[in-house]
Amino acid sequence: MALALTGAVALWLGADPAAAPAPSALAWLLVATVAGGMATTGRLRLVPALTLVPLALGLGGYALVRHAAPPSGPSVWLAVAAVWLGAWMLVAWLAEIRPRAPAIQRTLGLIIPVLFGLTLLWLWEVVVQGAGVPRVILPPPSLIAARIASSAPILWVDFVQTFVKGALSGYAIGCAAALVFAVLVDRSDFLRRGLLPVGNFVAALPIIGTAPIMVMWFGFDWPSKAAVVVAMVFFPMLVNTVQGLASADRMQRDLMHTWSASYWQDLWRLRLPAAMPFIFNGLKICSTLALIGAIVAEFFGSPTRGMGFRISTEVGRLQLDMVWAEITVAAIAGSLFYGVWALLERRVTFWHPSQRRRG
Amino acid sequence: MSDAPTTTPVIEARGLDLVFETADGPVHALKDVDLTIRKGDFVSFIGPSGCGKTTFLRVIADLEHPTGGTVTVNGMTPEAARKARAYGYVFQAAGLYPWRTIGGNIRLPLEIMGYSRAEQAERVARVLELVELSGFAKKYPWQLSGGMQQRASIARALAFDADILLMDEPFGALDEIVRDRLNEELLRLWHRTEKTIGFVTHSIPEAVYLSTRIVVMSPRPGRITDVIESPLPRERPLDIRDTPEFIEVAHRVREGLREGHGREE
Amino acid sequence: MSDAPTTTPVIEARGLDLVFETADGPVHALKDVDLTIRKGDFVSFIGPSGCGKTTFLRVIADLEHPTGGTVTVNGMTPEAARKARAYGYVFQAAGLYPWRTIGGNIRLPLEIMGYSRAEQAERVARVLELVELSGFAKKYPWQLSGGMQQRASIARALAFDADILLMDEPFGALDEIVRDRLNEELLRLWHRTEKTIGFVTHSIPEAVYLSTRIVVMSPRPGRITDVIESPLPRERPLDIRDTPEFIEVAHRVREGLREGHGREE
Amino acid sequence: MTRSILPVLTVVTVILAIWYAACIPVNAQWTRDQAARAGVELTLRDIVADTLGQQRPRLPAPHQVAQELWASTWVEETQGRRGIVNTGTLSNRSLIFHGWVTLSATLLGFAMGTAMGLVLAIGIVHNRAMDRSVMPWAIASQTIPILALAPMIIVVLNAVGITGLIPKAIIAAYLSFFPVVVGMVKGLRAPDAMQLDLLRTYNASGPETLLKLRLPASMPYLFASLKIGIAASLVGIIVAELPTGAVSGLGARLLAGSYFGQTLQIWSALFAAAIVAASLVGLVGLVQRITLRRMGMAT
Amino acid sequence: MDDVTLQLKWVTQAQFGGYYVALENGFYEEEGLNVTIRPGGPDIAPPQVIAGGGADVIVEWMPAALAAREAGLPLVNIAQPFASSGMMLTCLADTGITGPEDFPGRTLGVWFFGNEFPFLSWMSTLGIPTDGGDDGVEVLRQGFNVDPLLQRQADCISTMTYNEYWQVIDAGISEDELVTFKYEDQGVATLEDGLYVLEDRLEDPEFVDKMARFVRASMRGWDWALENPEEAAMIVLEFDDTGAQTEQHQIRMMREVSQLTAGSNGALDPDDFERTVQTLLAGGSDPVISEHPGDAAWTHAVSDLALQ
Ligand SMILES: Nc1ncnc2c1ncn2[C@@H]1O[C@H](COP(=O)(O)OP(=O)(O)OP(=O)(O)O)[C@@H](O)[C@H]1O
Ligand SMILES: Nc1ncnc2c1ncn2[C@@H]1O[C@H](COP(=O)(O)OP(=O)(O)OP(=O)(O)O)[C@@H](O)[C@H]1O
Ligand SMILES: Cc1ncc(C[n+]2csc(CCO)c2C)c(N)n1
Ligand SMILES: [Mg+2]
Ligand SMILES: [Mg+2]
Repeated sequence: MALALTGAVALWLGADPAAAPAPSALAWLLVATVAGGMATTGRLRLVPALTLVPLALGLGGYALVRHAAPPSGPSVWLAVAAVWLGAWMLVAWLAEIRPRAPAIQRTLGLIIPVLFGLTLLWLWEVVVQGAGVPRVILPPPSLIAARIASSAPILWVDFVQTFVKGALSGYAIGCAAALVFAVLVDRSDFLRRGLLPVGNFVAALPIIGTAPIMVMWFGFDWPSKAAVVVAMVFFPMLVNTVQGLASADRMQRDLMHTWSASYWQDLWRLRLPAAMPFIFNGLKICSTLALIGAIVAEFFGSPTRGMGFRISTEVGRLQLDMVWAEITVAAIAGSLFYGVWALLERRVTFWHPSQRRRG
Repeated sequence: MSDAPTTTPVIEARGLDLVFETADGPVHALKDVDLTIRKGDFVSFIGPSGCGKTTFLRVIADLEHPTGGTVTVNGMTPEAARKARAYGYVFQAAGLYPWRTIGGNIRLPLEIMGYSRAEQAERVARVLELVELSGFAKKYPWQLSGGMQQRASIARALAFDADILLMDEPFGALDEIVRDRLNEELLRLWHRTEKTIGFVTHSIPEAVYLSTRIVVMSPRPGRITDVIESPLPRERPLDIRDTPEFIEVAHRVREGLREGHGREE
Repeated sequence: MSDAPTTTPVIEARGLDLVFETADGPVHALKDVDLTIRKGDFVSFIGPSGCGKTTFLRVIADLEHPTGGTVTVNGMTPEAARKARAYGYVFQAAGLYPWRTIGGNIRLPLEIMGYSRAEQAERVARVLELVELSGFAKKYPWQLSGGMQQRASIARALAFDADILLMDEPFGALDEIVRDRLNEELLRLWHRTEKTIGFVTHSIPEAVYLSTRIVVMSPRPGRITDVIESPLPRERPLDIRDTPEFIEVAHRVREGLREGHGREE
Repeated sequence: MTRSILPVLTVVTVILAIWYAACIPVNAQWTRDQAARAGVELTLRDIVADTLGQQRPRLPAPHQVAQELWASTWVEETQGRRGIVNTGTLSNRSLIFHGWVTLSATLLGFAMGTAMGLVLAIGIVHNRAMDRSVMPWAIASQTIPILALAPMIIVVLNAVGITGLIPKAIIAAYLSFFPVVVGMVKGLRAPDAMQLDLLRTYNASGPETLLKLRLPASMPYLFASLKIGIAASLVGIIVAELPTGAVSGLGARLLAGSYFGQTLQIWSALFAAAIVAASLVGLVGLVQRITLRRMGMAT
Repeated sequence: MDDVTLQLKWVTQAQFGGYYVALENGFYEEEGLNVTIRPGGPDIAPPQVIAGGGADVIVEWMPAALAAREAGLPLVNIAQPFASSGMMLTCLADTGITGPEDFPGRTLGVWFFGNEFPFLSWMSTLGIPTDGGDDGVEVLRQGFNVDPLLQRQADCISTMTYNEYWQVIDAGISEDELVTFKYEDQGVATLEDGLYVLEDRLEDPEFVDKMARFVRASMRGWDWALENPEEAAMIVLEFDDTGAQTEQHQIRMMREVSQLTAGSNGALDPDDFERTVQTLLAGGSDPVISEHPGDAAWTHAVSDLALQ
């Protein structure tokens, strides 16, 4: 299917008269298409994949350089498409390798997303340079990297202010509160019927509206940001936990019933463990929400440091490279934070089918 | 045993009725069930599938609420009895918690009932031994074969001291040898502890070999068609199964079963 | 049957080995298993729980990959055979999809294999009849008793025409009467269709009654200890179970089993 | 349903009581300052009365919010100069108008986000290459503060000629696709080994496995995700309504209130947004109940 | 009819009364222009909008426009309807602040997003560090309203003479309870609300002509607004889609804005430009712009044509 699709695209491009001046790129696109089709549709075809991947990559790159002189035109885009396809093939091929050694497995798990990301970055660089996008709209990655290197101390101060103080504390409080609230709600039918709709309602207050109020109540510094984060993570955590606490199956619950387990025993030994996959879902979703919340909250008033402060200030100053430098830091911090939870999840819910089959 | 009747009724059902409401009409799972189980009885339930054996056990265990009639357990309501932890229950499917090892699963009721650490360890080891799973305490349920899981769930119900034991086809997935061995073990346990046992099985020899009374049920609506008092002595070596009394009782049970099936068609 | 050997090997295992890696060390589930099953054979597997019966069936079905040795099914790899939809499989637990009615569960393989609407309906009705669940097509799995669920899962495997039938303790949760009836039905089906059947059971009489060959296995590591060719004729009325040949074979199987258990201790 | 009324009323009453009680100390500072400026002595009773009726309270009293909500919906539409009664179109001063603008964009964004989340989740579960490469970047994408990008996205889209609902909806989709991906990846992987093995024995194709096993088995996860997704979509829309020129929608209304320190306007817009969000979540819950009942999974 | 899109710096309010008046009264139409006015908001950077092709002409403050020029976006001032600055710092009198010498150790609210340049220049001319500390000021990134002052979270906040100052008054604080520092009075005023376009587009005479007509009509609008502040305010109100503005506030704002536009015929005064540049260059170690932008940053080509 992938083959047919890419083939059709290639044919369509070929039929386009604009593509005529770039026969070489078109040819390589076709090569890449065929190879890509083979790598993705068939079983693992080691030899063709191994030889064709670097071929497509190299020649696609060559075609690009040759046609780079007029910085746009269909040939460049064709070459870009070819390189993209080649890179994707490589990723697909790497993903099919299932080495037994866990160390190699782990490095592969790292290499693949990095490779994919590098391709994305490369595409970004080429598109921004090739299409002449103004720097004040979207700077190329190379400029952003330079800015990160030159502004490290500022980035660090902002990171501490926003992530460590604002996001982390709000995340901890919000998730803990949602957990407790979910358990409370689960505990009594009266509370469930009464609190859950009200809780849903209150928690559905959009963060954007709460931010100025939080600034009014908790001041300009990080506590108001933490409060916004609390409001932001509460609802996803609550929904997931409530769902999770109800997820134990009939027989599992009946068993506890026959032992006449007390409420707390039932909670600790059945409901919470059974809810763990859901709770981790919530924790993971909230880990990214917390960072967004802390950053956005700074748009509504802040001291003169923090990632949100810097982003909005530098947008106004048209220093987009600094904006993206902050975004990069945010993305890395957020991904690491998420990764920690994903790791913990694997430890805690090893028994869940979604974790088990990949062992 | 039957010639020295103990008089305390442990479980007493009177005119029990249970109707499940389903999307396409009501299902009469139990109809007008009367039964008295006395202390120390070993009662087997046998009958075609879907005749309400599981449902009856669940009613006794307070997992299902009858729509008519009454049940008492130890003179209390099933709920009170459950709260007093009057029984252990072995479900028809193993129902182990996937996040706990086999040892952890067996320890679970002990933790809940507040046994000491040392006692827990000691009991877990003992019942694992009993069901021949000694080496498997640290494995997770999904790493065990079907029969091993079932044995683990039996061990879990035996780990604590309940006066009443309700077992729903506990030996269904076991081979004859293990089954015989566990039958003997169960009889020994029953002797020693004077427990009252409710036991669902599909095996006629097993029912006859184990029970002081055999309750034959028939489906649609689920009801009791025969209650057979066993004339066998309390001491039962395995070869009692070749005696004429045994064969006679087995025959009666088979007839009862066949009748239940006959009516169905 | 055994006196008129068909020569096509349908399933052929040579030096099969399977080791599970678990957190606390490897488990040798199958060791050096050699077995040839010919077309039209009815082969029963019997052995203590945990001896690798399920694992062996799963290897044949391409659900588990051996760590050593080879298997062929219809002369192909298990994978190719699976892709050719060569077999129906009845799992040890019913494994019905909870969101589908009984009818819907049985229809599932038919949908996947592209049977027409009319054909689907016709087949579902027929197999439900066969397992005596005709009135239950619209019920959900959790509204059925354990035995009924198991029968539904048997019906599911019988609904489509596979040459090979792999059944893992299909009748474990059924009472003797239904079991006898289904045993007869299975034999009739086998006669009529010349299917090749691999059948795991814990009941010695059942194994002897049904099979042309009985494979006795023993655990830790799981291996074949005995393969018994049945001298019984292909036509088998129920009362064949009282003939001396039958009792003789049953005895041999029991001995084999006991040995397997003995070694364990 | 009816069984819920009493508990909800109780909880609401308690909250209202706490809220009223909180208004007094929170707003009292201002009352005292004002009195000091005017040089008058205040009794406790005056203070209480004043704190519950200020023009720009730090914390408005519940009845003030209710009045404002009423005034900016029913009263505005029926009696206002621009109301629907007088002009035949919704008044741009009424929360009904702004609520509708936000709601329609939210639904569009939610639909886009859910579709994208589903497609990604399916790709991740079925394709190892996607599992390995896309997931980390989907995560990273969520750590990008969208508010910083929103103006750029809108500027760029406007330049390409895409205006109206779609730019907002794209931002909403960006926020709402992630909960769907995370939940559905787990949900699609929830079927146990035996359920999967069964389909393997039938040699079911990928799409068949998806349709007949993975999707049905993932329903509980799907609905948890959808609830979060739709709430996130609303947040996304409100965020996006700031840089679209802040002309209409509850987000614009909130912000406008906030430029001018109109606490009451903020709170009423906030409540309107919460009402929209809660009803959307409630709607998903309703669909969930119906679906699960249809699937025989509700007891 | 020629299409023109104008991107405002802030939300619809009397600050931009002239443009709305010109639109409502058909002045643009009379010049053969089909004008679309896009309101701004807290996160809209007009230079970014114009760079992305979302507008033909923008309303921007000169410091921000010059900074954008340094960042690589060649903006050119084509007209300057605002002759003087409306920026000031408003402090509560009871904090004891009487002059700039009292600032050290205080908390001041400042608008960022490109609007912080005048403040930073002022502080560096005063020699006061802005990164906290005992001898410096603590700077808050002020939000959209005057709450920080009312809630006493800041000792002083940034206000515009025509807008936020009156919000403070409306909140119930009397004028004698406030101390104000106008940037004009402090000698650090910078030019506000000018009209800017991209440099390369001025090479096209047709575009210059279009802009000339635009500026002419806009100035007509401003003149009309000067004479009819109440009607002008009502026109602005009519264009406010959020329905958040009040009549009283807009009328008052129109009056205050008139004082700032008075004295401008639309053409940029080169002396004011020079003064603004010098103020910005004066910014100590971290000046807003690092070098003089030169006269390419403004042109009289358009306003001359408009004023013929
Ligand atoms: N996924 C697994 N991981 C680890 N060990 C396993 C796994 N599956 C099975 N085993 C082990 O392999 C051995 C054989 O298991 P198998 O399920 O084949 O037994 P069986 O003969 O079917 O037993 P039963 O009659 O109880 O079903 C057992 O010791 C079991 O613990
Ligand atoms: N939750 C339920 N909802 C609706 N019907 C039910 C439910 N549980 C059981 N039933 C019905 O009640 C009847 C009795 O079921 P029960 O499980 O007691 O049978 P059983 O005697 O244990 O059978 P088996 O030997 O097969 O386990 C069956 O017809 C079954 O379909
Ligand atoms: C976030 C943000 N804060 C302040 C301003 C400054 N500002 C420039 S024009 C104007 C209108 C005055 O009433 C104001 C307040 C801004 N642009 N963005
Ligand atoms: Mg049952
Ligand atoms: Mg097995």
